[in-house]
Amino acid sequence: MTETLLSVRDLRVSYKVGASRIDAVDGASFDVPRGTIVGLVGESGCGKTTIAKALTRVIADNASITGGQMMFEGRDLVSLSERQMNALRWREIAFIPQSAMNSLDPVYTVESQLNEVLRRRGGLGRREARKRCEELFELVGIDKGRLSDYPHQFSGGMRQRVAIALALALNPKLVIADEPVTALDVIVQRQILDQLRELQAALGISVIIVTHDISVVAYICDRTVVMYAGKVAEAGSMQATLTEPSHPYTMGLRNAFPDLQGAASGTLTPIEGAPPNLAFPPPGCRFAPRCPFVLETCRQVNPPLETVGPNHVAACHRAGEAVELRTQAARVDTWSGKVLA
Amino acid sequence: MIDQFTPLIEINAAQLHYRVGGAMSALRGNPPVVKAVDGVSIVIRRGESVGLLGESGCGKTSMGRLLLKLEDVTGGDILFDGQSLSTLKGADLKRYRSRAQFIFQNPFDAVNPRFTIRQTLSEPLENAGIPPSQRQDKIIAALELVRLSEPLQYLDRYPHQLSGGQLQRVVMARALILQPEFVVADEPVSMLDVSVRAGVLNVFRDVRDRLGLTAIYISHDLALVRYVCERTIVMYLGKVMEDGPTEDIVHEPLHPYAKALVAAVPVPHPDQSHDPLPIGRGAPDPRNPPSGCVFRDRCPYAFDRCAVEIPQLQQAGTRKVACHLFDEAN
Amino acid sequence: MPHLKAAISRTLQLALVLWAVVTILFLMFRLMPGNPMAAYIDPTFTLEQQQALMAQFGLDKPLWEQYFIYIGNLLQGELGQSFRYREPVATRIWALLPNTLILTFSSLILAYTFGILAGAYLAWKRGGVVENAAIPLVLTTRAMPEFWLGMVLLAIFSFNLGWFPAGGTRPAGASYDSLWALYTSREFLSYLALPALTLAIYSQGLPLLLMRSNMLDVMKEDFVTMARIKGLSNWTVVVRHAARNALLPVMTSFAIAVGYQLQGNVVVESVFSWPGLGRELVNAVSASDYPLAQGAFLMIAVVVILMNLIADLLYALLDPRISHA
Amino acid sequence: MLDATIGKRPGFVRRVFQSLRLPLNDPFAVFGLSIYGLFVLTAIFADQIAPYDPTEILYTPDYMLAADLRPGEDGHILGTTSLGRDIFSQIVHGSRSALLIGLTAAFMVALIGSIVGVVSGYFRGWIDIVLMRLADIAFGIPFLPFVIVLAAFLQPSIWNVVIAMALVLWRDTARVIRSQVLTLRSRGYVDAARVAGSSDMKIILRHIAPNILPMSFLYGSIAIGWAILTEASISFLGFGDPQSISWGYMLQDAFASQALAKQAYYWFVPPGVCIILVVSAGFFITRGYENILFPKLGR
Repeated sequence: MTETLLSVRDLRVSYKVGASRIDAVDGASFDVPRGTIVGLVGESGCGKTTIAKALTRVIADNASITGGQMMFEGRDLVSLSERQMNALRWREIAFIPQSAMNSLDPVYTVESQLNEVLRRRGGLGRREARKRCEELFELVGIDKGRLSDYPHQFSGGMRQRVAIALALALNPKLVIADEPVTALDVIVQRQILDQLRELQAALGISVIIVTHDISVVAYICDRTVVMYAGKVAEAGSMQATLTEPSHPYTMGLRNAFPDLQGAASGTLTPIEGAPPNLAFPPPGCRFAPRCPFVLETCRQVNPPLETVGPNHVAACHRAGEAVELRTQAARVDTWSGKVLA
Repeated sequence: MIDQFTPLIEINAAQLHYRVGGAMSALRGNPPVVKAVDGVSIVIRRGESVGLLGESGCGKTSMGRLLLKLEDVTGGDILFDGQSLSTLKGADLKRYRSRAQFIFQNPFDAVNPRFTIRQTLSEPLENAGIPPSQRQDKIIAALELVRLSEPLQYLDRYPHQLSGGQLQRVVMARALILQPEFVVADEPVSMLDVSVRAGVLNVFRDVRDRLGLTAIYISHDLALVRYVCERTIVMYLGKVMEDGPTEDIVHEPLHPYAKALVAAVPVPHPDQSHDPLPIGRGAPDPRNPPSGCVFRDRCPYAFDRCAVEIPQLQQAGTRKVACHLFDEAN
Repeated sequence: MPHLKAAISRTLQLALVLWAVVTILFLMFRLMPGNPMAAYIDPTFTLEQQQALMAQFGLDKPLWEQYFIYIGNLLQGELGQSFRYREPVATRIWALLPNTLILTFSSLILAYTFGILAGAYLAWKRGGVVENAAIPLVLTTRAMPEFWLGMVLLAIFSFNLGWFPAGGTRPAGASYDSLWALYTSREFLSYLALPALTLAIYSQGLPLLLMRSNMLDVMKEDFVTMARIKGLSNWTVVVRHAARNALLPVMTSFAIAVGYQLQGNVVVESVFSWPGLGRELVNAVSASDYPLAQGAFLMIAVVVILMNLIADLLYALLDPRISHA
Repeated sequence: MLDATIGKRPGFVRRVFQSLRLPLNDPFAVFGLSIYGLFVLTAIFADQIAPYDPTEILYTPDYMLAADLRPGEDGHILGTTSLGRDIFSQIVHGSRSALLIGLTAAFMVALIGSIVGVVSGYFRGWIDIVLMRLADIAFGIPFLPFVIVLAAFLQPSIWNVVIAMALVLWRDTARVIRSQVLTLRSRGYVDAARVAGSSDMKIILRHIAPNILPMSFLYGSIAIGWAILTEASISFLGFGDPQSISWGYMLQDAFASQALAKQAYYWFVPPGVCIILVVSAGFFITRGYENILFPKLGR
């Protein structure tokens, strides 16, 4: 039942900045099972968006995939020729961008942009394409009379629906959504997430949602991949990672969010410090400088991803003590700057 | 001492209407107008913390700019300590500038990138006539207030050498350096990374309590507002929809819009309701708001009266609500 | 129809500008040193002619009254009498305008066709050797005095190689039934070639640089990245998306360029003895033929302002963000 | 003062220089700046460099008019004109009027344009409307015809070009600077300065001007080119200053003296090349600036 659609192993993506090389993604591994929504969560600069782009192999001019595999239905996307990769783009892997405003061409109508994909990439005839356009608009709940409108004539939420329609046009197996609701107001945000979930379940596709917001993950995802400074810190089912986190970073993130359902008088706890500069990453665990549970080995040896539960992995030397650390992490003074032994 | 219950700020039917389009469109008559703030009345007591909550385009940021006299009202009036802001000039304006301060949304935009932290923090001191010899001490004190450890090391750095969290603390230090009575914070953590947000919020809360500040916290996020404010004002398309104690609004919102807003707030828990929101699809269009109640086109409870009559803010229990559903109650 | 309103308001604005320019012109010619009547009356005119003109332009009246008479005359297309040609200025100018326009448009169409293609190509192949050589070259052509370029081309292709005639629009003594017959004759092309080429070489830099930098900007836009993620062909990405968007401002710059070119024509027409408005202006000023100079100046200004308006309207028309607001 | 801190403050000149942000790492810009340097030196030391008075009518050793000599003949590096004047000396002296016109016109254009742009963009409202309508009018005036008409009414002088540029060409600079100021004005730190109690004047001097200065300089260097080209055109058309030797005057002289038919390339090519060098130097510097000011345009 949990057949794997995509399996990323030791993925490494590097940017050339001046003379130096920055590994924005430094050996990331995770799986996307068929028919699930996977949340790729982390702060800015953790490499989550780079992974999303790398999966389409359309990356910045100064970036390159320098290692690892991306096994998609038995094919390694890293080693496919550009021609083979292009054949696969959008037909099997589609993309929903953060800002639909900037990602729709302003000078063409929405229908013309849907048509472009349907006819040039899907091989549909004029009449079939028209029918499919109407179908897609119905699917995402926009009046088909608006097909002939230009992108700027839609509101932010509507544009995001157009972007979803566009992504679903060729019935892809995997849809990558890069911060799909970040630019939207809470109400529209919720409506778009509902729609995504509904369509995903109805069509049985897999979705990767890239986000900085744990709430989005909690609302919609089946699985979570937590990233920190170019590496996967923890990955597992959404339930497990959020209720029983095994990496101190995940534990810290949970404390840092205000919670409308929680008690009123709670105090939020920040994680002191800032993520490391990836041009000069610390030698051991990348979270070590901010971790309240740091050990001497943490500063020297990079912890590998290890199984901590069913389908649940974490990259922490003290993952075995997770139960104890979780209780400590819930206390405010644990994080108050003084790093404990 | 000062009576804690005297209002510090009285906003009386404040309006901020923008003309869109060039000067020529004004000559043609009936120019298109955006009502960023449209008849807002709020009274804020000394020492109160008020959250201005709403989606983009609801007028919350414009409200903040009016309060800081970065814009002038196009109608109505705002009184600060009994004095009208629109007629403030010269020395009075200067005094006001040291009493009311602003914390900006994007710290990287709020400081001049060519200025060192010292230069940035000196500017308000200079304008207040603090002699150069006393400035460094005040700067250090302000930086300590916002809990930047070892403040000396930051003085001669440039903004790009600081992280977002550190810079936002500098922005807060600048706002606090003249010991104001009143602070408006416009989404001060929305540009920051999740792991450092809590730190900035905590500093804000602590400093406010310690200095006894009157504070307005502008945000689209009810969870954040709840963390810092005891009172919340929900705005929609330039108008106040609901105004009352934050906990009451969180637990039992009255206005249909507030209901939808509360239901939509994301929570970081696996177990949560996935019920559809009690609101229609679509988005507010500030240029073409509906007649009557501006929310009626998305409101599931709208009835005939909503289209013809603009609902006025009226008392409903602990709160004030602008909705015809509560008309009978009075 | 909000854009119709905007178009009307812009038209009114520019009508106001035209009025201001007309007023400036009036003041310049009336307040110049010397006899204020010299603007309209040549001492060699017969006494009757002089009196007729005095009456027509109200030259014996106070300045403000003269101003209204002047505006009234303008509105009727009355520009006065040329000293040299002894014929109405308007007639003379209408006769010269086609020559100037055909030179301007032929050179600009040449320049824009080349500039747009070359600019798009340079943006596509950015960072290469071609670009490093081409950009300084293009900047150099922008730095050339147009008339000097014309001189060099004349010296080489006309005086040395003898491929093209040295000036004018037609062989000596040749006559044509109509302007149309002239413009479609083969000889005309050989007369047009050098001046048009001169102006085209100078003008191609603007569309080229504009197209290139717009393309480079657009190529960084999200929708271009998205087009790649969609697996569209490179050609589709570059032409259908990048070039189409980059072209917008270049097209509107064409109208502005017509206005600029008209000013540049003043010198180039002189080098090639091209009987156009610019050369006429120079000759009129040299010969103190003030009515003619005034008329030629006004005509050029009208075209410049008209082209500014067309540029604005074109932009609104071509950009769906404005036309479908 | 511009600087908020006491203690170590760099000299005013140095600070202005720094805020110009000269593009010294762009090879084109450095090339442009060196041409400017060479050009200025030539203008200053013209009397020392030029072997003859540029207006002196020269004679060969056998007392013949030294007319139409080819380059190298009788020691004339670039030959002589039909009137027997030394072309090289004219080229050298031509740099003087070019420098004079270029710098003064550029200064006027940059100054007027910047002030109008800053005032218009910062204060907005009716003053903005008035100034921008004035700019519209300036855009409606055909520049070169305007200079010609002006030159016809005023005494022939090289200042006509400067006056005309000051009257008309500020428009481009003003518009660009205005839109730049509008952007700057919406930056948070300008609001922050207002909230901190800074006066408009202080905000303009401290927060706006340093960001505008490179832009003014950029438009100034474009204006240098425009001024030299305009002066050349005007002189070529015969409306120039007959007293001063300029490159445009030389070209007119050559054109009127049948230099084209005589195939005297040594006569009319060098002045053109000089103009191109100086004007393109401005463009190259501009390009270097654009990479600094608008990094998005970069390759």
